[in-house]
Amino acid sequence: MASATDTAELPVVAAAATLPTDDPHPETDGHRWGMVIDADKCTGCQACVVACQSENNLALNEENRVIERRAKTWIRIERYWEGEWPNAKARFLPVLCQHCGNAPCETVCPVWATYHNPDGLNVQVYNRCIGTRFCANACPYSVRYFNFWEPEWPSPMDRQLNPDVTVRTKGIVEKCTFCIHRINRTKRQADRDGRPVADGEVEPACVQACPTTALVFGDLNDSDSKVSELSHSKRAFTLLEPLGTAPAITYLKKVDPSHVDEHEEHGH
Amino acid sequence: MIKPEAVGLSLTLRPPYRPSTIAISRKGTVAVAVGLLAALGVVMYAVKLFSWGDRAEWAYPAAITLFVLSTVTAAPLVAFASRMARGYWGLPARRVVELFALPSMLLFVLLIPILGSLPPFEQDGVTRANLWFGWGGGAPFLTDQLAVSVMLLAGGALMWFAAVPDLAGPPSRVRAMPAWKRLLFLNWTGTKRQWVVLRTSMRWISAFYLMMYVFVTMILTTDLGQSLLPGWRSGIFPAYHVITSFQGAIALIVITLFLLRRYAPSVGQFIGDEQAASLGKFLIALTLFWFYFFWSDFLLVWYARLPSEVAAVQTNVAVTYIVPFLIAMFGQFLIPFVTLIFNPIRRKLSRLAVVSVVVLIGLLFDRIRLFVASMSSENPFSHGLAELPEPYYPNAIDILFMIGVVGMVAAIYLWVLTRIPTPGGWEMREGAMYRREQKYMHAEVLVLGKPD
Amino acid sequence: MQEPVTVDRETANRELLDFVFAWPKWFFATTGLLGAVITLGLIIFLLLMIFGLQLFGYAHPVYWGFPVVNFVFWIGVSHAGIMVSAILRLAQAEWRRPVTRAAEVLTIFSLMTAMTFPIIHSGRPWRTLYWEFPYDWMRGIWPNPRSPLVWDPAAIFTYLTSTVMFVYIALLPDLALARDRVKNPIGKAVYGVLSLGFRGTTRQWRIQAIAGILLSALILPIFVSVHSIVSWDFAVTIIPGWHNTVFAPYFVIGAVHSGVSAVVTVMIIMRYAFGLKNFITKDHIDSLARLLIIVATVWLFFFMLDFMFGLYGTEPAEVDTWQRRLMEPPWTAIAIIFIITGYIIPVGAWLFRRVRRNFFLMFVTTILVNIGMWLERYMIVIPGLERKSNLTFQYGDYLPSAAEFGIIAAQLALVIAGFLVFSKLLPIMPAADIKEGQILRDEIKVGRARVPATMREA
Amino acid sequence: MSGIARRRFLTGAAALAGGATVVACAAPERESRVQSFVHSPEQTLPGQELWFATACAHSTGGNSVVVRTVDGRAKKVEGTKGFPVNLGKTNVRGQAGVQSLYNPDRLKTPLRRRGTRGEGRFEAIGWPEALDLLTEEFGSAGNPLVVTGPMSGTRLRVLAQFLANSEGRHLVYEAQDTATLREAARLVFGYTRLPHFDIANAGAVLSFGADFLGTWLSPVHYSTAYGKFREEPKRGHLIQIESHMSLTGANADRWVYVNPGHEGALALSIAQVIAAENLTGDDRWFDPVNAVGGIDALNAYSPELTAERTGVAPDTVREIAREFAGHPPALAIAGGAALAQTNGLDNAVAALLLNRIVGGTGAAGGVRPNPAAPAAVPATAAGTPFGQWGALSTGLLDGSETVDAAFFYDVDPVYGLPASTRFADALGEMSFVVGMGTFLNETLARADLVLPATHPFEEWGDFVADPAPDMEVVGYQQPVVTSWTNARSFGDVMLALTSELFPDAPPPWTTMRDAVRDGAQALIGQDGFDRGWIELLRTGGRWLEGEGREAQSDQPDWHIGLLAEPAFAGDTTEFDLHLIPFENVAFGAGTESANPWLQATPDPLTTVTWTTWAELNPVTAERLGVKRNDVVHIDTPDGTLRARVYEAPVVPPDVVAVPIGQGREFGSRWNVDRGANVMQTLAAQAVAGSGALAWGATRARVRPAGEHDRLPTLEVIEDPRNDGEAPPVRITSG
Ligand code: SF4
Ligand code: SF4
Ligand code: SF4
Ligand code: SF4
Repeated sequence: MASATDTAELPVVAAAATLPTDDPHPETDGHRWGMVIDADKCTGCQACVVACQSENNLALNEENRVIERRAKTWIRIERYWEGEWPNAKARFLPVLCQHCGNAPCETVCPVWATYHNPDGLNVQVYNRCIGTRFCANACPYSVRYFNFWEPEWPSPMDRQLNPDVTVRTKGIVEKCTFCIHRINRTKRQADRDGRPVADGEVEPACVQACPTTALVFGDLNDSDSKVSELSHSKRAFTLLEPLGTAPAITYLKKVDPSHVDEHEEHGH
Repeated sequence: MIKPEAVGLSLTLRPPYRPSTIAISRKGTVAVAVGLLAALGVVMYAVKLFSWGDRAEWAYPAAITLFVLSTVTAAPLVAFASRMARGYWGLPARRVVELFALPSMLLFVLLIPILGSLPPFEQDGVTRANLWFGWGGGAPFLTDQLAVSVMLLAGGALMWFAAVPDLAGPPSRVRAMPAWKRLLFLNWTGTKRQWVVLRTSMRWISAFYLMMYVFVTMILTTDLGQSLLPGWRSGIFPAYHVITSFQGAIALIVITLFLLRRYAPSVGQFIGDEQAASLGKFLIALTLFWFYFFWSDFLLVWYARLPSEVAAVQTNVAVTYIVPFLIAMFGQFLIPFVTLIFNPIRRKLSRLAVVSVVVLIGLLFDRIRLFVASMSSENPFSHGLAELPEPYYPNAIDILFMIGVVGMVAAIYLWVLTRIPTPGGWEMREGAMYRREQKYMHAEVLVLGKPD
Repeated sequence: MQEPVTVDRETANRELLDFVFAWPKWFFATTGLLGAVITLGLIIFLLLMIFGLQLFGYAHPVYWGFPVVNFVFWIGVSHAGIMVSAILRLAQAEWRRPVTRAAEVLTIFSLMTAMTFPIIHSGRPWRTLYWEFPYDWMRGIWPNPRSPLVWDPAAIFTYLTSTVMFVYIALLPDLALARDRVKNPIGKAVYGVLSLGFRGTTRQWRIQAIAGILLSALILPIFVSVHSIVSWDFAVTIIPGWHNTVFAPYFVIGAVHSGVSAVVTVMIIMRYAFGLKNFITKDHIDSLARLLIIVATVWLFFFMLDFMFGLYGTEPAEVDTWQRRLMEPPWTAIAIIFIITGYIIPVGAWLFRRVRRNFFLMFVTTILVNIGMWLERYMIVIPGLERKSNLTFQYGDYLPSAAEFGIIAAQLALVIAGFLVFSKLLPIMPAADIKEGQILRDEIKVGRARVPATMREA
Repeated sequence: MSGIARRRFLTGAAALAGGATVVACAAPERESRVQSFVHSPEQTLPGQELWFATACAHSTGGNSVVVRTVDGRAKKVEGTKGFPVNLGKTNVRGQAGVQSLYNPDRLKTPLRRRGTRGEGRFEAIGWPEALDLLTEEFGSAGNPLVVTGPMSGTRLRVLAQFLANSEGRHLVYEAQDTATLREAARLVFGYTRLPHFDIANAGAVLSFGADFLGTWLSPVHYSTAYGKFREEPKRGHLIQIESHMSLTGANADRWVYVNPGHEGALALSIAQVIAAENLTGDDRWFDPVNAVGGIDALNAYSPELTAERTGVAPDTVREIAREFAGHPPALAIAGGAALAQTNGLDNAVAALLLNRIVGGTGAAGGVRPNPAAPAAVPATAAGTPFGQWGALSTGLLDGSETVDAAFFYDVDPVYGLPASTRFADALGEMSFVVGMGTFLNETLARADLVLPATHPFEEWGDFVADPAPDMEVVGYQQPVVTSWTNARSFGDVMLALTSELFPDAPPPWTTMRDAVRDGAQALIGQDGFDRGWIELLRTGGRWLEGEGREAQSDQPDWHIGLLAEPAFAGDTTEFDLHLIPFENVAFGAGTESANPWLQATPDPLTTVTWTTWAELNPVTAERLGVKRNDVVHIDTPDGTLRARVYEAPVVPPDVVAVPIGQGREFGSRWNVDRGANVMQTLAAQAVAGSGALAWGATRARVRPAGEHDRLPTLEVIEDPRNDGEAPPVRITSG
């Protein structure tokens, strides 16, 4: 049997683009925000993780919550082992909401608490959410987290809370927003100034923090933007591509020089 | 409180029933016509064999073969259902449908080149999806043919066993036979023990035939269907095929009964609108089932939007084969559903027969859209379709081949119909015994016995 | 051979209504016990309101657990009533008569119980009611019709409504009977109002009968849709082990399997608890068991389809899910147990006429079926979430919590209590229907043999 | 001004209404009280955010950050754009700064000891009382001792005022001392300051144990450099040689295990290959080799001859040499456990020598000299090597040395020095001990007087980046919020103490703010100082590219013959594994463990949070009969600790690796009684020639404790399919 694990490498299925169902990327005159994550640059340093916690008022992940697997991080660095000692390697893969154009989480929500906004974001309306967790199940990337507890910050830690971001109550689902509050703020400012939003002007907290610039954010509708350019790299791939979720995040593969030679000859 | 139509008042067995082979009006004309069609089938089969092409060449033959499986081979199951439910309506029809076991045997022949044209499970280290875990030891050709043979033999056995009490004649005649012939006639002298054994074994063989039928459907639809069209992996598909086969079988039976009533009065005298009422009920139920099974399949693929699955469905439903699909949908669902909800249509054999023809046309196109799409698909080894294929159209040989197959089926059926007494004598007599008309209070009532 | 019931009409009336007017001691003991368990459930529910779903065993990324399993289970059981009443009625199976009411009542209470699960298990139950049901005309914010969780309430409510109507129509003559027999004036008044002035005129009988038949036919699509939609709660997603096109009929037939088995269990209990030896006979359970053999086999076929076509696509996560279901503890054990108790033991046993006609064995085997069917649902719902995609870093496992067990016990108690209270207030046997059956029963003599027969209007 | 430049991400102060005044220099006051619009302090507009540039709360290299404040509360930390050290970036610890600022368990008020020392019982007192006590004790003390962490700039000048007057001593406690590296840089290049390792422009980086992406020297700087290093199309090649896979090792293109202590021998082997194969293409390797003993001496280190010691196959050494020399400019660096050996200095020298051999010094992509620090803002005082701490401890315990009054600021030697040093007991011999810090710790808990220190976001200061990023960089620190505690800054307390004790020779400044402004004045001159000062605060500091670099010595001051064999505590039969303690990105050396975000930050490789774990190779674990989540005892000749096992295929089979940073008795609710302190179990051995602690030179054995306790990991469960054959998701391209 074909190795069951190679799916990501099998021929890309192009049919998604011709589905007569919803167009994954509806034409908007506005923005289509996207991200590029360069696995060759990500060192796994976790700066993005804490930056997101800090920016987005994520509750403390106490020890027992980690053990219970109820800790929340809107972005996480997945670590995969490759090979055995002494050739074992660690691979880091930052995973956050992919803001799928064909989001499996959106269709299942009974109350429209999660939907696609005109800027191409998968947004979560906390007030609507009734906590069925159907979306969290349906998301193949497992990036949606449920609030098992009322969040608490022992005083005066609550002083750190970002006033631009809601504190989520218990019983609802939350996830990466692409720092939508930063996007909106920048858009408003650009509006006031009567100019378009410039490339690189919006920086989500994780992108801002990432010391190696492994994360790049921008407008995919702007063909001159850095994200547009990088997303056409020959190292580009999307996560779980065969599922046809049409993510707004493009990954760039890690370069492994020990493999390059054999493959480059075959014109990979 | 009970609707009189449901009881089958039209069935009257007053004239003492004697089993006999039937007489068909204008027998000669029919025989010539059918014989010519059958000959066409044989010739076309030979033509195809000699001009052996690639797998796609066998796409339309595969479609008609699965059409035969869904109608002719499925028909004897109705006899089984009728026995199980001890339904009185089925009595005169049982033999009529059991006889389809013989033309079913064509399946074996038809499948030889079709299965032979299939690609291997593994090629260049890549495996295509299959139900045989990539087993090279004879799958799919030998396994499928083996399963088909076993099923066909069971069907044949069933037909024969049911007919033996009628064929055997008086005990003295059987006792006088040579040994091999006695064995063939099960040494039938009609002892009580023999009756018990006969009934029990018929029950078991019927159940076995049903299971084999389901199994064969599953493997054939997968080997000739899903496993060839990349991305098509639908768990419900074998069940869909079985359900639509029942629909096809009922339609075929309705048409057969109608023709027999029209052209073979020896059978026709026992066939009334009682049969139509019951078969019509089944047909509309199965029509609804068509929608249920199709929708269960389509909805989930469309909703989940897995590109590989969607592409497969676009091929055989939404884009490439949309025309045959629409014909199938109208034929198998919309037209029968809209017409059969009306009692006057459902309860009249002639009208029901017209609807049944529509159903069979729909079924044929259904098989075409499904199996032509898969048999003609280019790369069964890929994980999903990279682009939607063009429709694969039949050529003249394909069309003549399909007509010829129908001819062969008809010819074999007619032949056996004139050899085995129809309807089945002993069951008809038994039915009459368990049935009595009497008065209760002010009403005429029917008392129906249901033996264990 | 069938054993004809030998009671006269008066005895039948008395025996069938006996429990409505009697107050046996065990009734109080049982209701007390059930009440205690239900109270426990209410306490857990209260705690859930306060502390939230942390009390349950969910953890990233497995966000559904026991409550959803039980939701599916009880919806499944609820398919008994309609299967037995509507389908057997349309198929004119005579033996259905004593069974129908019990099956329908089981349907109502298991449906109502099942409906509590989606509410209990949601993060903000109070909003669940608010957002899902009363449409928000003011702000034009509607539920999302694309979500199976919106299809669910629609289907289930329709099913519940029609089942209640179905039961009520069948109840009318019995209510009238109760009204005529009850001594207590309040009871008389209540039964009087409920029986809608049914006096047994020909016209009334005719309307009652036609309504029943019409409802039988109308309810069938609803019956099929309910569990199909429940199955789509899972199958519409792309979760491995969930996304399989066979789910709808697989769930429906599984529901019938567990539902009809539950009916047999309940009937046997009733036979002894309510003293209905004259009405629930070996013939009935024999017929039901034969029906069950077919249902169970079809169910097994669909399970095989689910399994085979799960592996068929060789999707890594899908293969992992099946590997987990069949090869990894504790799922191996669960898989083996559910196949054995859901099919092999019961169906193997039912092939023997002696088993089919033995109340004790039928009681045991049908209980086994429902153990198996519960485990089957558990195995359908959980492992796919534990092996959700190729991102193996997010593989997880699920361990139910004590609170979940508590809720589940309470809901089992709720179904039993509902059933018990119903039978205390209203006749659980359709007296009129049974008497009709007795009238229509006849015999045909063929030689020396006597064949049971029924009378049909000519 | 373009629209973008006017964004809120303006570093430093925001331009306020009318743009008339640009104010950035004072924290909003009374921020926790409800304000009326009329009485709002200048900078606080309700709901309006302000960004203040200041020093990073936890940085090791000297990073500048901007802190977003809203309504007088610190909300978010981001790197100061353009600041040359961290280039607008931060790491986990920088991001977590606000959470240590608002940690409810901070020291909030001065405390006087109630119980016996080390018991941790205190009573709260006021500052006047505390200052009185301080004056009294230090006034009568003969030779006061001041212990601080690495410190630079004005603080150092303020402290000097006190030390000069009181004839006191200043010891610098470094949790991970840089003495060996500094000494090696001096021997190889003749530099007195830490040089600049130009990773960004290097073609190949060969690192011996230096976890520069995680914890080594200036990780944020090096990470930004790494981002450029990996930029396509040039994409540098990274080789990491170490005995325990660090974060940097995990990102290397080639990762090579070396037997602990033999890094120097391996480096010489690589040098030998470069020379023998003339991999530089010319003879530039000749002079440096000649200077350290010549080619014959080097030939004794040919790959074949060292293979057994280093555990690296000769072919691998050759490949490394070719990859290294084949991607110019090539850069060799050394750090971490490679230097924490008894022969660590030799290892460091041998490794750095490679730079001279490939000629990679001074030029872009190589080792570059840094400028000397400006006099007005002195550079970091070098750390006191471990040897001296041991001597102090012994002296105090045997009575040969006395300390009348000691002032510990922001350090925790009791926690960080091996138990065998007996520093806790030695502390007991000091007559009066003052501890100052933001949290209680093992040292402060033994003090007689505990003073709450302001958080870096609450005080004035400046700092000199060390190592400097290829230029002179002075960073400025300003309060971004008013302290919510009753804390004071170290500088202010020192100034108060000095002027109180020595009224005759008072310090020239009364507050730290004055002192810092004074230093700035010297730096930027008097002209237009007010504008310049505001600019300094807005941009985070001042830097001058390419000025006043240190000169490089002509030849290395070392000889191949000096390379010593490593010595280990614990014999190989009884203690069969090397114990390798390591810092992880979150807890560091244990100074940040009070912070719940950092506690919850998964260790990148193991994804463990909140506790101490023992990393074992699966093969070793199987041999020991333990598996993941099993509790084990790790015995060394000098102690024992408990940890839970984490098996990872990247851990060398001869090694047990344990993270530093947990196992505290005193601190906050988030770090007390959690995990174990591996530093306490180490043998007291020093690096020959630098005196630093040889923390990588202890051997250990692992015993199952028979208990089982689930590790808090982000990784959900062990991946059943991740058998090393085919990763489930292809992240790597070929
Ligand atoms: S990644 Fe998950 S949560 Fe995000 S849009 Fe896609 S399906 Fe939804
Ligand atoms: S958890 Fe909230 S967002 Fe998710 S499906 Fe349920 S209601 Fe919608
Ligand atoms: S984009 Fe914003 S919300 Fe999403 S992970 Fe990054 S910081 Fe968090
Ligand atoms: S901050 Fe950047 S380098 Fe660090 S883990 Fe996140 S993505 Fe990777």
